[in-house]
Amino acid sequence: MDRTLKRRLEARLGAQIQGPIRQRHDQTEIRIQPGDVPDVLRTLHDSVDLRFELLADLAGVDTGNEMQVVYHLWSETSPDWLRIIAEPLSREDPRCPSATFLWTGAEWLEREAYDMFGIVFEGNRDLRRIFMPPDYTSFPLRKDFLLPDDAARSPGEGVRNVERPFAPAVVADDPAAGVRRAPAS
Amino acid sequence: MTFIPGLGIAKGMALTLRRFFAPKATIQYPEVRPDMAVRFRGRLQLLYDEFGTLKCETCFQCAQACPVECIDMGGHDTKNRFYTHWGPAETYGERREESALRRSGRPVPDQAYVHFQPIDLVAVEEILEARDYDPGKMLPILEEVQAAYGYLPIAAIKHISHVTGAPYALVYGTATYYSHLSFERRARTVAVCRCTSCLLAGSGRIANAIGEGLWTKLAREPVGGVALEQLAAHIPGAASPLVTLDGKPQRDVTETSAAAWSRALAKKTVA
Amino acid sequence: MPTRPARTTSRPKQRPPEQHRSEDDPRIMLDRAVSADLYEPIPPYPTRTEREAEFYTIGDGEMFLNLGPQHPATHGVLRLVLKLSGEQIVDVDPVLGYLHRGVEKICENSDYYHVIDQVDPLEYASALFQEWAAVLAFEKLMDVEVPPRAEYIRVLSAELLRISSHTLFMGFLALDMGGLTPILYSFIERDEIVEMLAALTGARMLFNYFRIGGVNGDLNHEFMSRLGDWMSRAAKQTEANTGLLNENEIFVRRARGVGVMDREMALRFGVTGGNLRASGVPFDVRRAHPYSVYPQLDFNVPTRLEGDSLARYLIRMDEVRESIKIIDQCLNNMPDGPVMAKLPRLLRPHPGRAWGAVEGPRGMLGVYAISDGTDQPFRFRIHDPSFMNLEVVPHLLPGNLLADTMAIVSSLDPIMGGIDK
Amino acid sequence: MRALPATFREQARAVRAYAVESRAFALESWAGASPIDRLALVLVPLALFLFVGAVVSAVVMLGPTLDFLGANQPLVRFVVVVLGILLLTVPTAFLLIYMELKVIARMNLRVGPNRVGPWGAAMSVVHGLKVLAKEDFAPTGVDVPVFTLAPVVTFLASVMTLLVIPFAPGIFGQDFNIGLLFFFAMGGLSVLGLLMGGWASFNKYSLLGGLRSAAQIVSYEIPLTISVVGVILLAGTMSLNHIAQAQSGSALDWFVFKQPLAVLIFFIAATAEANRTPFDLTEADSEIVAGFSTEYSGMRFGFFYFAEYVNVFIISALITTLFFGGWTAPFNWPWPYNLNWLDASGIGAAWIVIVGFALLVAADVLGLAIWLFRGRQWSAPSAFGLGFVIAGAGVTILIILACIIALDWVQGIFWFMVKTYIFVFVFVWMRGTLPRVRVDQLMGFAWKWLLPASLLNLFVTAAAVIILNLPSAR
Repeated sequence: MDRTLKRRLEARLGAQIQGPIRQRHDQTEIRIQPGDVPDVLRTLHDSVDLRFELLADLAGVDTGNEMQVVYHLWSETSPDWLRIIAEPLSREDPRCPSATFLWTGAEWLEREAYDMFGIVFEGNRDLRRIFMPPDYTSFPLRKDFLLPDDAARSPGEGVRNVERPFAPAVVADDPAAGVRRAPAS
Repeated sequence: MTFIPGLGIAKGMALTLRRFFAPKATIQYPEVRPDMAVRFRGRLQLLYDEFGTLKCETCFQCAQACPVECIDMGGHDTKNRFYTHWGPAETYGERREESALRRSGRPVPDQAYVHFQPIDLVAVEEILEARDYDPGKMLPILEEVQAAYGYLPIAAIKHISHVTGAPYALVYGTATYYSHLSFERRARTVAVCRCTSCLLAGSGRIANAIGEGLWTKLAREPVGGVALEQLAAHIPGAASPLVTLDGKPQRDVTETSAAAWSRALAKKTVA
Repeated sequence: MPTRPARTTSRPKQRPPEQHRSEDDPRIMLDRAVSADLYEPIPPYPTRTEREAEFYTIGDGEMFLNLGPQHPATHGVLRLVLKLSGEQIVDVDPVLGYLHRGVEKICENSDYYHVIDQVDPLEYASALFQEWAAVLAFEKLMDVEVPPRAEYIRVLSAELLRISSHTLFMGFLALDMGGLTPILYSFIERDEIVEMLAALTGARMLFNYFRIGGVNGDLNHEFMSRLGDWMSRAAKQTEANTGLLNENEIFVRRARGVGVMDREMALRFGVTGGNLRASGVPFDVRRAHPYSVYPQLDFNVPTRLEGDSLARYLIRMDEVRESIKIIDQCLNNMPDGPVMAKLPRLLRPHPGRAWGAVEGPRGMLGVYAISDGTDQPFRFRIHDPSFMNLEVVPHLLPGNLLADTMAIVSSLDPIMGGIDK
Repeated sequence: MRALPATFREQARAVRAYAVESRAFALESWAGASPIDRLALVLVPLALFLFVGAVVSAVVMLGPTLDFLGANQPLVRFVVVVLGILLLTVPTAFLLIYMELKVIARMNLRVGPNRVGPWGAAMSVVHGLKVLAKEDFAPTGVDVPVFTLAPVVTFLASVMTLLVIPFAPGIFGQDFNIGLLFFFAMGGLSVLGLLMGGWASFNKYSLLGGLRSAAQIVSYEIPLTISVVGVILLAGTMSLNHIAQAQSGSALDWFVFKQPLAVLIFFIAATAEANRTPFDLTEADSEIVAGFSTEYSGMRFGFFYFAEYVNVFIISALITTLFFGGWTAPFNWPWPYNLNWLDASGIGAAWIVIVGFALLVAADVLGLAIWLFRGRQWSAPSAFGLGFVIAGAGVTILIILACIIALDWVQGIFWFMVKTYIFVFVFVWMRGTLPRVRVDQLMGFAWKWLLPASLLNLFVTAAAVIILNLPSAR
């Protein structure tokens, strides 16, 4: 746990941090609004006393009620991993600014999050499916996408459900974002 | 470092030439078989005891621990009374037709599967609510469920396991341990009175004959859905020897007709 | 007598089907400007993004080449769509997903014990590290104290596996540059290590050995005797095997100055592991975020500045030496005691989040686990270093020759099992 | 009625016994005959007919035929030589393929093929059969005539170069006075086949492979040719036969000591010419799958494959001939020793009888010994068969030894093959060791290093020939 990191974070981005800064083991966690992502990441990357230069991970999360985008950053200046949770994103139309302006490598991570959760990263110029085939319509890691058979989660069933893909009713209106819509029927 | 062109190549060539004469690492597989690692866990096998019977107790712990759900069980359990299944029907050869029917949306006429069919779980939920979802109170929960349904539906057991967090093996183990808990509705009970007068009238021989017809003996586990029991007390006024079916005295069962009668009963019950 | 259809004396003359004479005929289309739509990897749908549209617009004198998914030199089932001008690469579009199994989803639907061997086949050349990342995250989630002996055994086995993985890397790099022999020396070396680990864990490749709170089994005699035997000649043997490449002019000339990635670029792409250290950033999770007993061990983090294929190769060979050092120390300092912490049979961590990262042979292997209080992780995110390393490929290849594709991709050492998850 | 046999094996034995018993009756009708019987029924009359026909025609036609052959000796020689060379290529390729499999395997610390035949020696034969049995397949979009012709062109180009190689004194296809030129001309043709195959395959990998091979071979032809000019200056001839003769004597007379730089250049350029590692860019499997032969299968692929290995043999043979004395012995060799008793005009015919008789006697003696000492394990026919094989092998070895001692062309072939296969081994060895160079490095090496070096070699040699007034300058 790095107490100084907490102080530095509060000093730099006090207004943008939602709620308390949580620290546990070697992780420091802050929560921000999705709209603040570019500002916050820029500050974290460029500030002399923070210098979070490496994007360790970018993950989408579906809590069942809302979506989150979770960033893990590394810096030489701190022994802690910094976790930034951008929330809330609506489940119907999850949108978040892209981090590619800072880390080009976030491009594929965002593609993956888009592929698995349908989170649209605005500003990513290559936001298409990365693992699933291009004509696939659902987002497998969402919580309403059930696995074929799961005896523990479907009591009394013992039956292999047919895969129930989630067909997004409205995903995006922006053709530039390049999201294919489900057919009208 | 002095750089001589071609020196690295020459060194590499020398190395390969040395290895040309070196002993070879190939294992001639079908002739020479490599030893399996002592901790090798890739092979599943059922162990037998010294009497040649399976050591498996159908406790489902292996099936529960299997991460890829490749372990599965089918057949009668150790007490020879219940056709056990765990996991999706599609994985069983003997249940292929059933799964095909289910996929096509038709009703499944498989009696063995009745235990697995979803039931109305409201009663179970109420019982669990009253017992505070406490896995420590498993026995009372199961008893009450049996009282509510008349037997223990597998769906209920799965539900209890899921909701209380107790492993399925634990719930199942509890349910199978106590003889008064049953997974199936006991449709028929043949009871033979063993009071002195009945015994004198030949009820012991009748019990033996009935047991032979039903493939069981007094106070043993039932086989074909018909249990053979000892009547607690002689029904006043009934003639000796007294045989009851589901509590109703059967007049026509005599020493000579008992075997045929019980066989007919067993056949009827199975059908 | 069975009736048979009357045999026609002359076979009916086979006419080509109608569409063969239409403009779909490939031989006709060859001559046309939009020529080989049929044969180009242009997606059969309107391009979806700006980048895709840019890539699939073909310039004058350029052509597409589908490298993979079935190609002798793409590690696993990677498909690279190359836009070539002659032999020179203009642009690259990697296509992933041929090995996608949805491991994250499976892990979210299996309990904490099962996750360990669900993640095994991801980094199949070094499965222990992926297990370790998952186990580390879970241990943080549950505040489990791991016995020191278990930690030492983890480090010992994992470093062995790192050596095996790096040795394999050497062989494949050479194979992709046309050398037939080093790969077999690599496999002999790797086989010794893998057999050794099989004696310890019971499996050669997908070990399923680490547990939450320890390891599955204590060190045994067979493992230790094999290890001792191997350690006595490990350093010499490794040097001998690298001798085929390290000084070879052809190899050095092909690897030097190819696929240069400088410090800023490497950081911008989130590249980790040997690839990042070859570009001059001394980022090693073992030192940057010490886990297990690494703080107590003495080893260097080799760094180079060139950032080319050769540097990436040499870094890994240096790491092999460091790993041998670490193994030696582990054997010296191995404490006594239990190898498993006392844990309940049913694991239900309190709701919370944890990020566990370990330094794998290819870089940082991370796991982000969210618990909702049930016996299954609510979210199980796997961060694979090969994924990030592969992402650089489209930016390293352009300008190089077709032959360099393999020299560069190989030197980044991707494992498709981890990339495609 | 027989009792029903219990096991399957017993059943099979019973069936076999029944078949043996009833064989005499089986031949009563065609339908009842076993396949072997049918074969015999067809072949025996046919063989009788052919034999009688051959005897009759020999009696009638022998005189005129001999007259005709005597009158057209060059034609006869050509036909015989071409047939011989065509027949030679297949076992040569088989041997080389097996050698490559085995040698590289040993260098890789493997065992290599060891299942088919003794020590896996029949491996390449089985490969050949497999290639023959495969479907002859032309994918959609290929230019079928060119696609079909390409392997033939490549194969023939390789085979034709064998024509001028002197294996031994008197053993060669043709002694052209422009032998070397013919060689390079034919060798250059092989690139045409590769280019055709690459172009016609309708595959980008093939195309790249074909173009690579064109660029590579065209570039390396130049240093290859120029490096040989020094040898031509020294020997004063372009006939390979005379070049080999010019190096006779001891190993010190070989051109390798007069032209060391040329040997190096020639070796490297020849490696590139034969598309061998480290210059095997045309079939770089990690880059362009299999290059020009990606789309080929079956015997078409087999032709490419054979041509590649025949090329290796030819290149090795040429290096041997040009720089390492060809068929000459490496030291002053006291033989051929004239063995009068082997002279065919003397008692040669008797020798054949003696050898044959000795063979029979030796076989009988050995067989008897084996039968007596091995007892029941060997039945009498097997024992005598084994005795015959051992005795035959011994006699063959003796005859070969006698030939080596007595006949200069056998010695020539012996030395030539020894030297050639040493170079073949070097090629294989290089393949087992070296990685592949890159295209631009390959071309740069040819134009920036090999070409100047070969020119330098040429100038120095020419100057030396003039200044030292060597015999060929006159």
